[in-house]
Amino acid sequence: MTPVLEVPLLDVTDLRVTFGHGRAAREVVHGVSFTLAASECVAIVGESGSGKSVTARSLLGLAGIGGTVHAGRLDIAGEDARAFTERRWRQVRGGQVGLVLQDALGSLDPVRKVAAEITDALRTHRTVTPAQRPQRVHELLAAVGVPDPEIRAQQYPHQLSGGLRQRALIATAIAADPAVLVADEPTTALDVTVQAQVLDLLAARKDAGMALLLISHDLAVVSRIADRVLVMKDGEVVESGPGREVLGDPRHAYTRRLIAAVPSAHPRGSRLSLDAAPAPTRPVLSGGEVVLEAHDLRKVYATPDGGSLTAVDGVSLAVRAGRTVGVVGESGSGKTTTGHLLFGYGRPDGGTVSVDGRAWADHSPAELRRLHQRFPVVHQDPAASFDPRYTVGRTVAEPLQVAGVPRPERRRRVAELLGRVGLDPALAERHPRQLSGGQRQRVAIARALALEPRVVLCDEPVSALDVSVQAQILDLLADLQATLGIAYVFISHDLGVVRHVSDEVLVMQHGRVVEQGDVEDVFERPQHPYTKSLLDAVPTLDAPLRAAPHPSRSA
Amino acid sequence: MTAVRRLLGGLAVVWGAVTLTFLALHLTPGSTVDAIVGQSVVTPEVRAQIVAEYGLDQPLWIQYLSYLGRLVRGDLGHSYGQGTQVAEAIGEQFGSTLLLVAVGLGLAFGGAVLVAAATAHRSRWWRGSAVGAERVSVAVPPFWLGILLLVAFSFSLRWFPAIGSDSPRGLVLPAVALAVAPAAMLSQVMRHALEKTLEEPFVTSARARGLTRTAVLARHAVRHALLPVVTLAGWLVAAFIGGAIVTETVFARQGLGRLTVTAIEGKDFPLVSGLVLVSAVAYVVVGIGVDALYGVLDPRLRAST
Amino acid sequence: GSAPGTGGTDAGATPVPGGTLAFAVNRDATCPLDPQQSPASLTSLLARPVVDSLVALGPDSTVKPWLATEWTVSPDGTAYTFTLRPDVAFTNGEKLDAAAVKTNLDRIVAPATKSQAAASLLAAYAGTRVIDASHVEIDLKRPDSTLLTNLSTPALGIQAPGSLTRTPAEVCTQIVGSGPFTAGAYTPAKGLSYTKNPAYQWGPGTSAHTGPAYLDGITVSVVPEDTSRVGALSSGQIDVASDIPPVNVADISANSQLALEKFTAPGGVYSYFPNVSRGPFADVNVRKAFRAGIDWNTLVKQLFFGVYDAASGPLSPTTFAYDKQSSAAYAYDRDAANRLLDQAGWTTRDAEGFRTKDGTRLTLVHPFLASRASAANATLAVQVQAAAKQLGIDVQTQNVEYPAYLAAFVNNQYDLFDFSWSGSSPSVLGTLFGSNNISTGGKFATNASRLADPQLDQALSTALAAKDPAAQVAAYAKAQQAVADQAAVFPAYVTTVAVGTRADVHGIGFAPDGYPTFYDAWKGK
Amino acid sequence: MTAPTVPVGAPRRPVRPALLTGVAFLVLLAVAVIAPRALTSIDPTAADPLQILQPPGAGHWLGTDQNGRDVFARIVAGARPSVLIGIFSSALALLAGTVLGVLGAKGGRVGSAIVTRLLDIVLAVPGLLLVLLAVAVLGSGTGPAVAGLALVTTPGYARLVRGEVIRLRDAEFVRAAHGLGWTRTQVVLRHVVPNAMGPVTVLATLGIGSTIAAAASLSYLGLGAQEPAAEWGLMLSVSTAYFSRAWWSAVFPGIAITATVLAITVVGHHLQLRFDGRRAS
Ligand SMILES: Nc1ncnc2c1ncn2[C@@H]1O[C@H](COP(=O)(O)OP(=O)(O)OP(=O)(O)O)[C@@H](O)[C@H]1O
Ligand SMILES: Nc1ncnc2c1ncn2[C@@H]1O[C@H](COP(=O)(O)OP(=O)(O)OP(=O)(O)O)[C@@H](O)[C@H]1O
Ligand SMILES: [Mg+2]
Ligand SMILES: [Mg+2]
Repeated sequence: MTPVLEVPLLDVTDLRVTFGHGRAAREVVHGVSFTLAASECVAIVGESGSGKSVTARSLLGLAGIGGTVHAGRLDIAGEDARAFTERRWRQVRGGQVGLVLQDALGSLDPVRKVAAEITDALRTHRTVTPAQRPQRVHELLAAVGVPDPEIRAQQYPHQLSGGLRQRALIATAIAADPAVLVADEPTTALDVTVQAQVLDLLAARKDAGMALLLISHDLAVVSRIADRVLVMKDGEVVESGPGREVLGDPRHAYTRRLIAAVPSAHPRGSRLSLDAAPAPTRPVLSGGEVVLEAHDLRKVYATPDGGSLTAVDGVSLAVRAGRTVGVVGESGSGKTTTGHLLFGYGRPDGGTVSVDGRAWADHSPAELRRLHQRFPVVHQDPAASFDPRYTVGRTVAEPLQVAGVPRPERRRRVAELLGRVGLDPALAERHPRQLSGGQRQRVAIARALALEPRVVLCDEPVSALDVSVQAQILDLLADLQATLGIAYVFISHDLGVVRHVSDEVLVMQHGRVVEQGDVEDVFERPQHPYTKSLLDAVPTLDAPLRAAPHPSRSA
Repeated sequence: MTAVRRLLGGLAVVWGAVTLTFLALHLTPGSTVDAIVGQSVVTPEVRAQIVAEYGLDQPLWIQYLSYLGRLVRGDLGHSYGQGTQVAEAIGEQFGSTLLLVAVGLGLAFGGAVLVAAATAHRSRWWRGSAVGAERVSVAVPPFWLGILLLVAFSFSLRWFPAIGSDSPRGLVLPAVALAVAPAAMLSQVMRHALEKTLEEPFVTSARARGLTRTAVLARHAVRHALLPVVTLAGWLVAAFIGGAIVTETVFARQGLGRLTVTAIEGKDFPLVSGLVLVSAVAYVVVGIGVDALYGVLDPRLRAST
Repeated sequence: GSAPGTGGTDAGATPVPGGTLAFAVNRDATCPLDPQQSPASLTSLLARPVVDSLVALGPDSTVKPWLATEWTVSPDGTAYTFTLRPDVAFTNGEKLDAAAVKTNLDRIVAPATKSQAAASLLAAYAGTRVIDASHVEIDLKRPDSTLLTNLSTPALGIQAPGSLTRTPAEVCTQIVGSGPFTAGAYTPAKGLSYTKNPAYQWGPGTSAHTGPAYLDGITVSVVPEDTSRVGALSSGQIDVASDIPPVNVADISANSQLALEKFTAPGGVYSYFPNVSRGPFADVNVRKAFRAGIDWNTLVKQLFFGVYDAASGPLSPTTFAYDKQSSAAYAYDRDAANRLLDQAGWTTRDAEGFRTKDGTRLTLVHPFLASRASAANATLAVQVQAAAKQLGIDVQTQNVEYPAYLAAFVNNQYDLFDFSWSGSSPSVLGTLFGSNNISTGGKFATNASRLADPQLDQALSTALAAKDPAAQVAAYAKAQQAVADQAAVFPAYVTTVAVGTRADVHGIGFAPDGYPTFYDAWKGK
Repeated sequence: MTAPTVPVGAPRRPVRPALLTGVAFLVLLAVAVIAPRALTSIDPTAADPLQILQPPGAGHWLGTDQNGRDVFARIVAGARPSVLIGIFSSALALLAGTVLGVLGAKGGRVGSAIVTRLLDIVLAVPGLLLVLLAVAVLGSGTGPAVAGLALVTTPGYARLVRGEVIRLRDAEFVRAAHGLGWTRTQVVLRHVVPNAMGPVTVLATLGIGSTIAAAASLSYLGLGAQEPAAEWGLMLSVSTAYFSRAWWSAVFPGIAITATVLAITVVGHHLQLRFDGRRAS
């Protein structure tokens, strides 16, 4: 461990960040303190908006436009950063502290080559002579695990995959060999397999002596490499300590809630939100009749360059009343397309889908419209699925209006539906944009419930939400299924979530189903190598408890 | 492949503009010979010659085809108002307008870049005054601005000559009058793009590498801010050619703009058609140039990966 | 008539040779340089430095020698014999001889030339006879006392015969003559430049000096905007500006660095013409009412800032044979005007205060060519409309474009028309009021009032045939009286040419037609 | 203790006083258009040779012009033609643009290609030249000016409408509306059209301003309104000849045009901000 006498690379006490001036001033970070030494990894976790990114950026003097930073102590490598001039800050940035920004995909200039971005850092800090720069760029890219660095260096960001882009970004941050690397959500937006590789890379840098400040909202990610963890909520650190202790034995209620909310840690049917009422017992409907059935579905899209892309290829499945079918797979694997075909939006290029034994295609348009009302969709981004001009009440009432429910009756039903999804009926007067993400998703669910749905298509319904909110929504969906007997087709790229909610699961890759079956069978005894690799890559919370150097799936 | 498509598209636009003026010529009330002759006085023999040359006794579609045929051969017709070939009349005035438009474009562009870069993300007061000035600049009628400039800087202060197309000094006021409104538009667009770019994560990322504000502006932001401007290039060129009509009149400069006014007043249709054709070609050429420029500015838009 | 030599300030100072004069005109012309083709007065102006004429017309309407040293007229007035100067050379090297004169005159009347004005000056032309190299005889179909005057204009000037073999369009932009200057090519909307002809020794008898011109050259630019032209003059960018608007005259006069040359052109004045052939103006009382009911005098004084003189007859007072007696008919008398209108039966008024008769409003259609009108004439049109409204007359000013304007005139679709017609002799009376000059069958002719008065026609032909000036004066006086009796014109102001110059420019002259000449001009230091 | 802070940027908010002034001016303008007599009782066409070029003063607020007419009365009277030309040509362009835009978005490949080319052709000819062409074909006057200006501004609307319709066609909430069981027409009427009209209305507002300025240019070139009409562009065109003697007659109408366009711009941009704010969820 760190020798006691050595000066920490970062020493922060009572860091406060305020945005705006005068009456508009708002403090968003209220007194954060921590230290960071070489070869150490400190992680900051917390829900969205808790001030993690602002804290991180403040360490480079880049709190944000309109931000003011106060601190009892802000030492960088023993120097008081509060007295730094802008000039001195520029030396710190990249030179002493490297920053990997939260939005990996947007953090490289799309119009400049990768090499140019790395060279910027080399030039600014005069790390190597101009002649040596190309060589150094290649070395850096190789060091972060980019294959064919010579080729990649001359490419533009859009020509790289998400994982490569994240690596290139890390290369720009470590180009001038800073002692500290601040990595803000370096793995969000990456597929699980790539996520694991990037975490390995960071761990290797740490082992090589770099001090790492890791920021994430994902406890499982943090648990893999953090020595110490800070849990933030509303701009304050509510708990901190060695990772193992904080995650293994959370003291603060908020931390406990965060941990409990991670779905993969919990078996199907259990509650995710701690403050929720106990689950109603779920009627066993495993033998429910088949409502939707797809056979050998195919969908081909024309690509702009004149070719074609088979988005869905030979998918067959059946949805039974009151049951949940989960669909997992990485981005672009055809999950959404499958869902849409199943629900009768768009015609398949091959195969059939039938509702109660009769194909979608055999229904007249009027019948289809009526039928669709019983098969509603809940999207990932509920706000986008609401008419921006509509209030919450009008949004929820719209299906009722289509069905010809008279106005007073509608108002009563809207209140009832909002109550059912746990929203105050008074919210009906508001606009969806005035609600939080979780509330909006509840509105979308309320709208889906309006006309006694039989199957609801949930397309990544919780992917944009914080774990704690995510937990509430998943619980709500489970409750509704138990009480109303609704079936779900549940699409997600998050294996934990799918495992938690599904009875049956489809694993998709490149438009094909690689594995399909009972959720426990698939997750416990994966047959297909792709499923195995997916499951292997999932970071799980219990990793630090077992002090495993690499992630492994718990039994 | 895309270049060929682009060229064909451009040809289609030129063809459309030509057809438009052909239709305009034939929709004009009164006889077509009158429209071709405009207000100049010609003998019956000349009229007969025009009828023969343009095939005015033929069905409309044959007239149209022969009109296209002449255009393809580079024959834009005879301007009875100017007493010369249309191509010649336009050629004589082309250089002067090109110079004015080029200088105006340069001024507008340079001014807009400076103003936008100096005011993007700066204090509310500073930025607010720039926005105010830009809005006023866009709202001021250009001909009135030209007159005010003339009265102030030429008649009263005598810094610049009141008339004449030849001296560089004589170019200053017309170019300024022509450039003010487009420059204000441009700088609004550019500042918006700059500010959006400066909020992009890659800018924070670049600053986190220790780059100065100027370096960030120069290496990252300006290029992004140029993209929407390039999109406006076609519009800009059209706006400048249109603006030249008024500016050349106000400043008594020779050029295509004044030729246009003369042609319209004299109902000199062959000349008007020629001018429409020239501006359509300019628009298309600029469009093709812009497409090429896009690729240079934004690698994402280049054909293949 | 047209030789340089009228006026010029500082006549006492000693001319300094050298220097180039920058001159700005206010308009373009379609055929800017060949007056044999083009009727535009700008063409006369631009051709005059290049083209000499057989004779020159003095300010007192006397005819002086120029290219012809002397001439005789046959007793029946149909043959004019000229003796040419022997030493005259065109700037392309050709010599002036009788054949050159014949070539020019024959070209003017040839239909292929499509002459729009020059040919009408030779309406009586029968042919030219070359007697020998230096003697030439012009034969007429009938006597024409205006021939010598006409021969003095650039329109009948003698161009180098060799240059006339080019196409008419080429001659339009570049001409060759024997004058004190040679002209470069003309660029539309831009202008042209002249250089001195150093060999020039045959200046007109009306000029202040002989020998080559003082100026090395002249550059002419086209600046239609009045403010720009005046601005360029006051900032010293140009030396001479044509057509100074009345509003700027006072400023220029008051400016010690500038000078103003004013010239009141003889001939017609700027007038409004009633169309006597149709509508309300068919009634002479209505015409008289319109004439008396508008205070033309005050209008002219106010609108033109005292720069122009109000006219009191169809001819300007400086014209030969101007008749002062008939001018009394043009006095302002509002009450008389109203009485006349009442007499004419326009007694009732409608809701807007206009007079009516049998339910129809007293309406006059006035086509107006706003795009070509000077600012001053545009204001006059507005004021005439407003003044007529006070009389209860609805003048409908119709702003039309040139083709429609011309069509309305030719096809007799107007009640009121305004223009000025310059011409140095009282024969403009015939041009403006002769019954042979009424547009018919779609052909343009200049009698805007469409007056066909036998007495007037008689007086005009008497004047044309008379050789004795006194007899001419008497006949023209009769004609002017007839015009006044018929109220065939509402004269507004005497066409006045105002040219602004820098104070160091001297010797600018005016041709009798009213444009500036530069042969005697020079720039001081 | 304050640590060094990052550059302070301006929070962007519409400047209220400017907006208020803009609205106030537009109200005044509306009065001038609807009831000019409420602002002045002087006849804008009353020419008086004895009152020529009087400087601003008690009798004539803003002085008189070269015909002795009251400049203020003429500016008030000039509001109507200017504003009406702006409104009519914008309305015409809006109509044509909407039709073309919807065709371009919904007309399939062929329709879309034709509309795009058509718009390109119109855009390829400088606006003023097009207006002049319209004037050359139809003759000068208000009608041709309106038609020409509408022709010039149509592509802007068409492109916007087309973009909006395409955006909305693919918008999640429009798909959701289909899923709710509305028919196609119902979806278009209830969701697509109302949502598309917002930005289009904003553009139309701004368009009125630029059209007023363009119409003034036309009059300046002598191809728009004609004497003795009180129209701003014409007033400027005629009065510049008298600048040296009477600056007021050449300055105030210019200020009127500038202020009108400015007020419309300020209010239009405010609408745009509000609209964008509403759209950004
Ligand atoms: N430039 C800024 N101006 C004003 N407020 C800001 C700015 N940047 C961040 N904030 C506010 O500061 C608070 C903390 O934001 P921060 O980005 O640090 O959250 P976070 O914990 O990183 O959340 P996430 O997990 O979503 O990234 C938020 O309420 C945010 O709105
Ligand atoms: N309308 C369309 N036109 C062309 N290609 C499409 C279309 N919709 C989807 N695709 C393509 O089909 C493939 C599958 O898309 P789909 O949206 O079903 O994936 P997904 O598994 O839902 O991905 P994600 O997790 O990113 O939502 C992708 O490559 C996508 O680009
Ligand atoms: Mg963050
Ligand atoms: Mg999807």
